[in-house]
Amino acid sequence: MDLNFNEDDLKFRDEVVAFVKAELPDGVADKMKHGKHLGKDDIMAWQQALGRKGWLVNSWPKKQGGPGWTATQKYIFDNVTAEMNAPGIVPFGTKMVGPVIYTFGNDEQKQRFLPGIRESKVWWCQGYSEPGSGSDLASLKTRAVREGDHYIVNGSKTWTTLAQYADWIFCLVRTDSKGKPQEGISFLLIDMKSPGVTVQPIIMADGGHEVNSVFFTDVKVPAENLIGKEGEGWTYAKFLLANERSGIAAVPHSKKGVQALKRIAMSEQQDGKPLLQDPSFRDKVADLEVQLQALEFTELRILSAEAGGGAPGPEVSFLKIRGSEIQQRITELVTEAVGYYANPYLPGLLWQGSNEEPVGPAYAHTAAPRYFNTRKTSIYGGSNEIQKNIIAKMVLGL
Amino acid sequence: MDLNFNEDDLKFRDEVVAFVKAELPDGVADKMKHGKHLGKDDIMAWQQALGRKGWLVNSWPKKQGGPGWTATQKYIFDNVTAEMNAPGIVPFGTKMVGPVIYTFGNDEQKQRFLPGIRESKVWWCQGYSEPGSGSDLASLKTRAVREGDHYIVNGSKTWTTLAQYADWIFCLVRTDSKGKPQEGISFLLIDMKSPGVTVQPIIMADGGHEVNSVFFTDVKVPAENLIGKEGEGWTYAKFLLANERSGIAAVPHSKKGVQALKRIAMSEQQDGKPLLQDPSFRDKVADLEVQLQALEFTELRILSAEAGGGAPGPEVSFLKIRGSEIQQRITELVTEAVGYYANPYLPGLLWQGSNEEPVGPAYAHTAAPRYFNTRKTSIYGGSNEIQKNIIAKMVLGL
Amino acid sequence: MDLSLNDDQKMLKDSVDRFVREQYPFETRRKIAATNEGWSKANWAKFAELGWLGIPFGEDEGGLGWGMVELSVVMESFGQGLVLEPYLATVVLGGGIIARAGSAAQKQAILLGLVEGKVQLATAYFEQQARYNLADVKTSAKREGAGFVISGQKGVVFNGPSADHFIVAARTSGGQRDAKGITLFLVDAKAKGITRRDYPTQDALRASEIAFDNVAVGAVAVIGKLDDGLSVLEEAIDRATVAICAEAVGCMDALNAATHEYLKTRTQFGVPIGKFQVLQHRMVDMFTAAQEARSMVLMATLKIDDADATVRRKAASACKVQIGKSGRIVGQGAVQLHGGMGVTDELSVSHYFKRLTMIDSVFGNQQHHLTRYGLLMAA
Amino acid sequence: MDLSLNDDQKMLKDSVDRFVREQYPFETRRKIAATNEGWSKANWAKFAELGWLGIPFGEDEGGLGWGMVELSVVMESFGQGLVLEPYLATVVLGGGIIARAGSAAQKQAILLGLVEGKVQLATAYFEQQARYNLADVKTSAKREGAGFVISGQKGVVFNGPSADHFIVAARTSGGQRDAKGITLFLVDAKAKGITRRDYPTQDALRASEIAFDNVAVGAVAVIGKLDDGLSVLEEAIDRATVAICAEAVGCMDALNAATHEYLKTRTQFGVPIGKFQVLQHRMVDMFTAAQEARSMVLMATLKIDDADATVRRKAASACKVQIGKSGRIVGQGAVQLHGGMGVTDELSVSHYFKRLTMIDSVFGNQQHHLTRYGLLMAA
Repeated sequence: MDLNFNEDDLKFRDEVVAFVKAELPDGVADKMKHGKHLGKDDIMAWQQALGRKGWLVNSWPKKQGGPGWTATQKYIFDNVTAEMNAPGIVPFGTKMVGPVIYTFGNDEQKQRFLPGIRESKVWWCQGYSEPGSGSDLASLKTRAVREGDHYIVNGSKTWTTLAQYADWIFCLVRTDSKGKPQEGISFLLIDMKSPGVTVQPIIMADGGHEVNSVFFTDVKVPAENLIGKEGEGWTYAKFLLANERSGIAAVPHSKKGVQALKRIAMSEQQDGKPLLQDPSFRDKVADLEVQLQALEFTELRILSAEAGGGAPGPEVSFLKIRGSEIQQRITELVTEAVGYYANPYLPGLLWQGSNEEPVGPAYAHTAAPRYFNTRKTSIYGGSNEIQKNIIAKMVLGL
Repeated sequence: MDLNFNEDDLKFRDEVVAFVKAELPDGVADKMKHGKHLGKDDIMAWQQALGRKGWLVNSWPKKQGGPGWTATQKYIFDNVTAEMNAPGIVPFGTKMVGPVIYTFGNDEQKQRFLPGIRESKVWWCQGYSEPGSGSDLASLKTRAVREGDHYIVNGSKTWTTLAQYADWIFCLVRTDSKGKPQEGISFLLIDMKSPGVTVQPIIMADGGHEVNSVFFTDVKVPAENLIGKEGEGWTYAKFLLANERSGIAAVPHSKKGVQALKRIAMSEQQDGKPLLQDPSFRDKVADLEVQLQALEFTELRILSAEAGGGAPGPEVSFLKIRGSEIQQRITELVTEAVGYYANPYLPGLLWQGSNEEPVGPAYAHTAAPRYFNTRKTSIYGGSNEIQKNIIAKMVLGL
Repeated sequence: MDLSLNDDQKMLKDSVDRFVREQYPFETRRKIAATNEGWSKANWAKFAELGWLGIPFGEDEGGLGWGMVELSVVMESFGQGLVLEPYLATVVLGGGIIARAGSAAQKQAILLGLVEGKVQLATAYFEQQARYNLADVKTSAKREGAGFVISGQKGVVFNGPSADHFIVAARTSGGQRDAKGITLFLVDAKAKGITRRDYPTQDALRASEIAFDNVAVGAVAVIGKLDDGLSVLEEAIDRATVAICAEAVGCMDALNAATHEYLKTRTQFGVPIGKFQVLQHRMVDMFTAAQEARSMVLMATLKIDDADATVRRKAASACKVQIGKSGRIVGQGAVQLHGGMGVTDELSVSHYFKRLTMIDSVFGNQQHHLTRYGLLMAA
Repeated sequence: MDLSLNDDQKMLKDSVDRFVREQYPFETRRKIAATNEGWSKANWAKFAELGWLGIPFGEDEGGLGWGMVELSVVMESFGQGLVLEPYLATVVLGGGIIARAGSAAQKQAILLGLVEGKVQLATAYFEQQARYNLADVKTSAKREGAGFVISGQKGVVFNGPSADHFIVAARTSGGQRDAKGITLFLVDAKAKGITRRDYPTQDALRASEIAFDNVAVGAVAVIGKLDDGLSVLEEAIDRATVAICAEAVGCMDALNAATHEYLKTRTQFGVPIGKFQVLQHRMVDMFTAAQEARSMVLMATLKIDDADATVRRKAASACKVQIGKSGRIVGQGAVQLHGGMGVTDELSVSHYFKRLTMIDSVFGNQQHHLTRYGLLMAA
């Protein structure tokens, strides 16, 4: 057993640091550092740089254009980039539809779609949830009816993250309504520019626009956009979910969050002393840091089990549970730390990147909106209740 | 709205204080104060004094020999007696079987059994749970077969509190195994001296003996000991449970517990200062005191709703839930407060009332045993999970 | 001991409940929030007409001579509807300070108009470095001739944009965090040397950052005794704390009702989600938390007038601790049980959640009051 | 980075697991607990024979020259079986102090015999007024001629009744809570002036209150440097903390296994109680808590030898915080899910719960280590 990096790992870390220094625009790093809203261009600039370096799809196998990193290298990359305020990689192409395409797609589909994902030239979004199908995803109703060499798609999807930027959407659609709900679901790729596709913003509690409703009215989709076999979509969706969970603990992201919390608690004053020196508040931050370390080492144990040939399996569901709880706790404590200055709501600063003066300390106005927004992390991607059901069933066999 | 006592209430309070001063043996008060084990005589001496005064069955209606107190008087009595270290009244006769007898029993049964309860001459215990029937009480299997003017009872009961002291036991028995499990249950009074009744101690985690298994082998029970109608026992049992819940919050008892906790935390030293001045520990005690106050005023609201004609109803289930959680938290914090001196186990001092010197501070050796023992409060009388099911069903209609 | 409302109080509760139910549906509230003032003058006139603005004031001040029980009744109903009108800032806090410590002249000048709905107040006590320590006051009031000149910065002054007068806590002697040496001043909002930055809050109220640059006031501007403003301010804020806690109870009941309804109507896996035991028990916890909050508001409402300041302080702090705790359980639970819908702007759920969150941050948060209670308890 | 056991470590784990499985069923453990010593000499001889007593000691001390990883492996398996033999007191803590700071003569005198199973140790550091502050030492060692005389009271000295030697922390200079001026002494348990009161603990171990009344020792009794005992003691206790945390992980796994089994076999309302979603989710929380505890023991095991004392201290404290938290979740949960049976002496469940509870109280409880971690974090 050994926690230290070997020489190659240390070399690799230097390479990552050098790359981020060279390729990450200062403006983007600065927005990340201050919790400001990122635009599409900010994200694309960084992801395309990663694409040129061959590091964007870093969880893909070598033969699909992945860098073939070890678990340790992946750990180093995720931590260094987060530490240096690089944006996280948008998962819809790289972690979700990409692996589905190279695993279940045909050669024509691979040649057509994978390069755009590897190079971040094409923005993908995910068409899973529907108004009536949240936790019970299999009950989805969006229909795709085969007509000749096309499908005609009707229905709607919801909670579609950043659909407003998307070129393509991968959808679970119902091609057959007989049998169990899981049967008769197919996995379809749809060009967002197709006639009949409309995107409607959903405004979140913090006033921001990151998710959408997507409506499909008689949308004509070429049959060659079907992945794998008709009616096998549920299998591909489960495969995708398993993939998605890697990194879902968001440990590097939360490490930055705890750093920021401590900075804020050092600058907030109480009776002339830093808030972080108040024993009650210090207890809470210390406890949070311990929670985060427990999550980090749980993730490391799972990774090393994987590397050692052991399958990770559904225990990773608790990486999702604890990861989301910790992200929520960080924002809750930042909100507690800023006290009265959690109240001012400054949408200009938050969303339009205006240059108006903040009210109170510069870090304060994002505290409450982030706290409100982060409540979503225990809901999306399978609510924490669903995750616990999964562990109870798959791990504990109850 | 007014929190203050009127003049009559103040007079009554003085009367209670004077009574306790006169009638509560010092030895008993002292054992209570130091959390020592009470013997049967200790309890009987106090309860018979209350009986002589007419205050023992203080929740009974006047016509059954109750004192006809107002809710405020009951509140005063409970708080003053607890404050002055009087033992709590054993509920099996006074709160459980007594009300069942005067509500559903015949005149002969009332004349026969109620005086012994009012005067605490007879010790009752409760025969409900069985090894296979815990939360699912209705699945009980102890059989009572009618033969002429007797029932022949076979089976076993468990968790029977203080059965080792009991003269009589009231039992739920199965007189009919057809139909729904709730049907065919009858409510039977059994003399513990009957041939075929055997009591076997159950030793608890703290090493103490307070509960038992009771076995019935061909026990002959006169038919006149049946309460109400055969097969109606479940109705009487539910009536009894509703009664039992009054006072289940144990607020006066917990007030004493919090007082003791604060005394201990003032005498425990950390870096030469009282532990209670450590902000982290002080936070925990303060939070506990707030929880207890919330429970007390919730109980008061329910009592005054009752007095105002509003029915208390199943919301009182959360008096049980919060009451038990608070009792458990008190013992947990006392154990935390005494630190290393939670470790010594001194059964002589704990159970045999020996005069050996305690190890460390005199209050320390009872801390952990009480913490272990108090875990039962969220299990017995319907586990807290069952209580939440009740609220979900009866109050929220889910 | 009697914990039930009397007939007048029941009538008051009915009328405020009816107003909220009939005049304050969520979409109306959304429209009011979007206006420039952020509250409705028409509603305020109605409050005056119904006598609600006069509840805590004596007859000779044009009020009804009622007290904390009635204020809690009003605030709880307002919480049910997320009412935006500045009742807390003007009637409870600002009006409360004038009523308790103001001179006859000040009462005449302010309260009569206030009760008629013509006067708005805001209390400028918070400063950035002070966190929740009311004694931490840098803003200074220096004698000049017969009067004073006030200079300093005040933050997050609720109802600042609409206020006709500010009540300003300023230091007339002593060091930055001394209890002694703080004086309260009644200052015309249009006085020379005052500059405001107005903004909306997370929960759609309005507040201001206010800079006082050598603002000259006369000796008559002093509220109560010179150098003795802290005790007046602290008591008024303890009362306002109970009032905002009562509002929070209304918010919690509304959230629980909405969540309860959602559990019964939202179906997944072919059944209402309220059939899932884990969600049932979470709802029970939310229900219990709201019950406890209600109990503590009752406790504090009945103890806030206690002659012993320690009883009053402990009551207000214990109540605020409970509201912080219960508000989190109910607010976070309601969002979680509503799933994705709970985090949207569309549903009222997120707005109640935001209000409960901000309530925790005002007048001292859960931790501040837990510490304050603990120090009084261990003393 | 490599987090897997090597082959030697796997073999060690297999052999300790086998011992616990085959030689330490619960009823055997109950019998051992009821003996006068409270542990089995036969088992101890077996530990010696299998080399387990020599794990942390160098070859020239008759040991295997292994480290914290191997100690954690042994302690975790011992936790699975609630092993009573004083491995922690003698090998990890007492032996650890001698191995790190002892003179060549002391190592000769103690460790060779210890590894052979002939020597038992107990470390007398705790005093009633000290709570968890290792620097709070009243017991004094005054120079007398070439040696010292030790006087004072030590409390809750684990393995005190069986120890051949005590390691005693005594003040040779400085004030009661000064870090400087504490010296460790190696004292013969039969030395004149020592009186013991022995007792069992809640979790069936044995401990003593020990009074030192002018106990005379030679200069050779000093362990390490005069006045510099605290750093040695603190580091040894940090290592012992990780070891006891590893034991706790074994306890938690055993409790979770028992509870898991009970959920599948106990039926109520016609189904295994494990079908109830609320109990499922509580079991998931217990399972998660045990996973986190295992992760933190791994973390601390790998950081405990770090050259930077701050890294070591934070690792030990973070680990103990997690074990306190997880132990409570798993212990209380196991009792609750077992219902009435969980609070009886008959089932092993209550005994694991008692051990986990006492583990929290030893070497500093969750709060002590949270504060210690926080101070290092905020420094």
